[in-house]
Amino acid sequence: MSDRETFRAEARAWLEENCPAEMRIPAKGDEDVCWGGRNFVFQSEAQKVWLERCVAKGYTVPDWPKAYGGAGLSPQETKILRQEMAKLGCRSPLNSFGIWMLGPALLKFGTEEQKVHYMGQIARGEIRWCQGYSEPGSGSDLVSMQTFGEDKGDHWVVNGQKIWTSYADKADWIFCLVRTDKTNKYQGISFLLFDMETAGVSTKPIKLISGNSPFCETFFDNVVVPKHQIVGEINRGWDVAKYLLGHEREMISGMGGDGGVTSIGAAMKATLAEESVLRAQMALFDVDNLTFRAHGERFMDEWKTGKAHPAYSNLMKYVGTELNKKRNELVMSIGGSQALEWESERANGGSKARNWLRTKANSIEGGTSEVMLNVVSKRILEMPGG
Amino acid sequence: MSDRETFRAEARAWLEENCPAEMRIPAKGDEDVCWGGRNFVFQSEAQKVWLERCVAKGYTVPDWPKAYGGAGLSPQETKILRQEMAKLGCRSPLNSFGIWMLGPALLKFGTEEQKVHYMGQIARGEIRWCQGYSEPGSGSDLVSMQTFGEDKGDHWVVNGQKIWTSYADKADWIFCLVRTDKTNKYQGISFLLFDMETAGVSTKPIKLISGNSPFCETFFDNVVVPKHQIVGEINRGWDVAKYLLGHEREMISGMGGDGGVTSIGAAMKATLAEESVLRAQMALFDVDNLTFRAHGERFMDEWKTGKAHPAYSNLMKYVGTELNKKRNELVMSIGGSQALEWESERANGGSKARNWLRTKANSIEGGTSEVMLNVVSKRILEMPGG
Amino acid sequence: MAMTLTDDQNMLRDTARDFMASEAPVTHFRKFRDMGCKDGFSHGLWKQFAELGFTGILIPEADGGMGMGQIEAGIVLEEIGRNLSPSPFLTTSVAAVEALKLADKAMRDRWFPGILAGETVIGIAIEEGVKHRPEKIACVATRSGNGFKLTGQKQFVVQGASSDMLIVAARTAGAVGETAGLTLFAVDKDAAGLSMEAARLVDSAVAAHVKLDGVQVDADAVIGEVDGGWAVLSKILDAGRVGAAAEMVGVGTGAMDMTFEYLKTRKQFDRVIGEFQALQHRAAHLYGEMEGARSIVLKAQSLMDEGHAKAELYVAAAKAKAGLACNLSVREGVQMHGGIGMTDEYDIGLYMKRDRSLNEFFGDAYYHADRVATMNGY
Amino acid sequence: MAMTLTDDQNMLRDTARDFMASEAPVTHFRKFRDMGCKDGFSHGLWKQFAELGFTGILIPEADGGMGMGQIEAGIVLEEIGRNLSPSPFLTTSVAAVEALKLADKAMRDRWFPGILAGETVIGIAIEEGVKHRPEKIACVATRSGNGFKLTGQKQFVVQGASSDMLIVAARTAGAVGETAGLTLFAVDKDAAGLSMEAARLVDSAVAAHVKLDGVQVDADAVIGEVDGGWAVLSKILDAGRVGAAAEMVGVGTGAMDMTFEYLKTRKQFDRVIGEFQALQHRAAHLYGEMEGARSIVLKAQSLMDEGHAKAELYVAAAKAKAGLACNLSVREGVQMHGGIGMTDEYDIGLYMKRDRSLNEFFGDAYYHADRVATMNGY
Repeated sequence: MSDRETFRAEARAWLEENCPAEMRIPAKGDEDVCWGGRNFVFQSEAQKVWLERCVAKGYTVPDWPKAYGGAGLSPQETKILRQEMAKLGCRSPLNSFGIWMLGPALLKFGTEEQKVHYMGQIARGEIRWCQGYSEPGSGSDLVSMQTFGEDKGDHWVVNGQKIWTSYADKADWIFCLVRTDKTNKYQGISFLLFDMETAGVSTKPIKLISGNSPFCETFFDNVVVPKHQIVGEINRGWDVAKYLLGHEREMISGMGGDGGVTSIGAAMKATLAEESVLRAQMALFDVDNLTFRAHGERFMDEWKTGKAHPAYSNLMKYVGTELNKKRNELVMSIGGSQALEWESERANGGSKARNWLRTKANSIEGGTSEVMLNVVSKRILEMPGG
Repeated sequence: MSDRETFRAEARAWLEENCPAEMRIPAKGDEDVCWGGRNFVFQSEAQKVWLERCVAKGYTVPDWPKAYGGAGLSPQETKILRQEMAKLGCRSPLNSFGIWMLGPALLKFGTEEQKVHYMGQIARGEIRWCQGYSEPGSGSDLVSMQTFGEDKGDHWVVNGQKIWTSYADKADWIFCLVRTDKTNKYQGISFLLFDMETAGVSTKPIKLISGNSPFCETFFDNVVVPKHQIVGEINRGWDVAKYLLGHEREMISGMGGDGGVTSIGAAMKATLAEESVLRAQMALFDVDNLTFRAHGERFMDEWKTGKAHPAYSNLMKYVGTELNKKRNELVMSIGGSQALEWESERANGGSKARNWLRTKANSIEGGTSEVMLNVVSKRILEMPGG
Repeated sequence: MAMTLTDDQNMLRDTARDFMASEAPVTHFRKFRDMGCKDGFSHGLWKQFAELGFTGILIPEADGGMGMGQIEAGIVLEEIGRNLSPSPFLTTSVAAVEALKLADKAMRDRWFPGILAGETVIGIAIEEGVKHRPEKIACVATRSGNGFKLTGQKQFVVQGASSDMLIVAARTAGAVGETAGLTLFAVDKDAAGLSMEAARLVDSAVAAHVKLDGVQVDADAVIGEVDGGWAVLSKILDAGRVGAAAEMVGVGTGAMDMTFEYLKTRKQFDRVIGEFQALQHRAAHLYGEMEGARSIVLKAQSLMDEGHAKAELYVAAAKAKAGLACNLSVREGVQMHGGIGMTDEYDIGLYMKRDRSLNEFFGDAYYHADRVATMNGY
Repeated sequence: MAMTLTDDQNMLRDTARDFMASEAPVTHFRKFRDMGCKDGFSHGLWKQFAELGFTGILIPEADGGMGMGQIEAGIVLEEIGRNLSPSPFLTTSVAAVEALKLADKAMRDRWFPGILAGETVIGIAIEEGVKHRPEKIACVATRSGNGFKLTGQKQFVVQGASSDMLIVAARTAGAVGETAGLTLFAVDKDAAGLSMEAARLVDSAVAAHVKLDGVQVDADAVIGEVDGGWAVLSKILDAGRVGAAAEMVGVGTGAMDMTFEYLKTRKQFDRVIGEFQALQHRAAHLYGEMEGARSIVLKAQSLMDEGHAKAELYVAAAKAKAGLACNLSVREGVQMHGGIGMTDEYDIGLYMKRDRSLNEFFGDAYYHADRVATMNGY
């Protein structure tokens, strides 16, 4: 047996022994997802056990080094583990902005102490993180941010306001862009970490058109942040942020749909048989959907081997999010009047309509489609001009 | 009987008596069209007779004043005449850039002498005109033109080069934008008229992707143009040109298709019955086509009563030309492999393919779609910025 | 007919525009939405509609109405759309009135006065599946006693649970899929065997699922001819479709104006975002689409008012085009607003929701494009 | 399989790219076009293809070929597309070879050497109408003597009149519209009763209208099984389609590169036009479409080479997507070039013409989108 086959067999055996049966059926909704953190309430004993076992094995973050809470798996082994989890239907033991976003940034820019401390907490699901980037009025123009950290020797005093902080009302800590030099637009921003329970931090959920409130406004009123809670150098937080935005884009570009190539048309066969023009739209969508899957596969293969242009994730983010919006327009069209229902049990509490509305943010958050097109045009196509 | 009914009956009677039978069957192609001019060779006696009778009646330009060769009809009467001509299938007695473009400009900017002289010649089909606007390198940026007329007291000496002069090789005279002041970009251009047989004028046809050569390059080498051959004031030719471009845009926006609402789908019923997705594209096109017809009707009604925004013809030009390109893409798709044939009699000498390629110029000539969108955005929507 | 509004029509538009903007602007909609109003609209506003004569705009003068046409109804609907004003106008004063105009005097006398007074609401019970398929009506009406017994179910009956009467399409002959053999009935809300379940929609309108469990109606409940209901239904459908299209012109224009205003004020990268050429071109394109939609809707209304043979073709094209253009407008609107466009606090998202409902009402753009193709002979 | 090219494939690409750019660039195409060449391609170039091993790229090693797969054939086709190089590669070395791989040894020995030597050209005679409908074959082959007698007509047989042999699909059983009952025949160009009329296409390729007037062929002219021709035909179609898609990736990329270069040099209103944001966004969008097309084509090729069950679905999607993206590329190309893009002197218009032919070849984007829908179960 090759090393890979051995690893696959071991992983499979471990999963079969350790993943509780309840954790092998798909999560029903956001409330079924384990986000961890100080205030997280497990929905079931199985959820808790599954997290604990994965933490012990390093499988919440399998590809992170063992020193920082991971299992130290190679990319190849990580892929095999994911495949085996998918085969058994295992739920993700832990969802976390810490894993997806802060972790990779720490790995690249953090000190050894920070990696051990913060990445360990993330891996163990102890601290739930949120991200403080956007500000009212800054939008796509991130560097125009105003939140200011005044230098007080061994600490900063931060004042200002963030917006679009995902689940800020549920997060324990925030990683946050703060202006620490007003004279330099790009090189005057620092990447700070601080506890959401620090005096002066408050949050206010934003109600969205989908009726949900995954985002908050977050206010800082003389918040004291010790100097050691910075990632990277003072005033060079933009480098960290840019790196991290790339990761976010990869994540969001994966949102082009159901993660697979299953056609939504098949499930709606009876409706489409009578709707010739709508069926044609669905057919053209499926061509684009199959294309995007293949495109994503090619991108990942090129990315891993260092052949992809560094700005290519911007293209994927643009294509994937626009596709997902289109998909949800079609889901609504095919769903007809039932998909319009907002509260009824028949329409699953309006899930189609709410999802449809939620996807409208895909091409705004994490860099708008317009910004993505600017970046592709300037950096990949090397078009002239400012 | 109302005045209108009386006029309709009279027009009908006149047409029935005067329009030869051969002139009541549709023209087969460009060679069947009467363009007039010094060197025009009539294709048939009927064509000649039809022109002469219309000239005598003022019906080549029915809505022009009688003094300038027209019949002095009101807009209402002109419309009725056109309707009756359409009913009988009468061909246009005379096609002419003089009628469509120069005439309206002369009517607004010309002296009385110019109107009588030049409009009369146009109305009688004696002089065929071409238009000298674009220059190599100027493209959409018309005012960057370089052709220069040096002031020699009672005349200019013109040197330079024009491009995209329609049928310049067949035209008798040209109306031409010439820079007469190098220090003022906009107010340094004059609108001159001169004979294409003047010493120093030469033309060279441009072969297009359609295989045809409706356009020429035109060269001016020390061409003498007397001062009285100017329309409008010296250095204010841009006003005339802008006015005329508006007319051109109206004309081109009418090219959104077959001038009517006949669906090309109906003729291709058998093909479309087997091509479900293509049929859907055709259906969506027909929605746009019906829309454009109604839009054009509304625009003309608002234009006539002074309610339309002065820049609205730019919008119509954009919509109409993009629609016509789309139409021809569909014609090619429905026509399949036969439409690809370039020379065969079966494919009518490649007429579908050649028309399709020809329409690609619609959104370039007379102001590109991009320029149209700029104008709509700035002038109608009043978007900010240069 | 000239494709411009007459002086009288312009006056009506000014009246409707001022009225909706002052009495039923988006804040009015929000108020009724946020109180979770079971009707989804204000009965007080409906009375005010009546005072201005709007409720009877299509009712013949002989019956006490204003005797106007689809253009005038559309003028009111456009302002409704622009302000998202919630009301039973489209279903009651447009679709139901067109049906009742074909009813006998007794029935007209029974229902028109209440509509004219802004007291009566009528629901249109046609749909039986999640997509619009009017010829697929399976609800049956069998002869019974002096009249008929209705059995079946209906969906997407907007304001159904708030209605005093439902116009129900049922099959008295023929097979599902045939246009012949349908009959339309006026069914009182209190009829035994009639039950409704209200469902709030994405745009906060309330639609009903209706059950007809052997509902007994008298012979005089028939609107039009027995077995000849398609003629009545066609009137309902054409009026409802062109009306929804007119409302979408209002929704799309409202969203567009709001968005263009935002482009002129919002700053990013030290520039007003309306200066960015990519957005300018999209704005100009959108403007062209909305202007086209406005034109085809006006054309369809004119042809209906003239009783022109091509009216049905143009109505289909108008519903399709208005749907596509309005949908583009709200999508561009949310995207160009960026993050705040996603918040419930801003109005643009409300326009997106309303567009979705109106697009679905009486057949979406794809359905009508298909009909255009069929009517065009392919 | 990783979705990146291997080192060997990259080497092949470099070879093909250098070769086409130096031996068969657009000037080469123009030369043969302008001389009104009756074949529409250069026999000398075809020999050069052979010298590099391209003509036998898909022929098994056992038969003297390179034994490579669709990815490798696609690499050559992309460079053909980028340079508009005229050759019988797609029909002969891709479509015909895939059919002949299923033939018996005698037939392989009869045709492969000529293909390997760059001496033989083979035409694919499938189409009978103006749109691609392979299951609608009406051309009949009736048993006669030792073999069959073929009667019918074929269209759009690219390079048919220059071919040494035609692969003809005919019906030996079943009804028009059925996939069963077809048989494929190798018909010699000199067969009695076979006549051809050549027609030059918009892209200067030459296609034939073929008449089969009782053409007698021996039993050993059958490729594959009698009545089981669909299996052979499917190979031809899949290879031809994915091949045309690969060529369109080349055409679209060539047009795109040319256009982007133009955007970076052409000045209007005192600015390089590539500075205009509206054009930048369209350029970036186009780039995304072409990159997507490149990806789905590679995916389809991989699946075919693996013999994967989903290959047919991906081939359909690839032909559709490559067609849509390449069409966008040439349309944007001509528009962004402005007036000069309309002239015969500039190359961009030639790309537009080639795109049109390739889009139509073996089914257009709409046809294949329809197949994707059907294969996806709706």
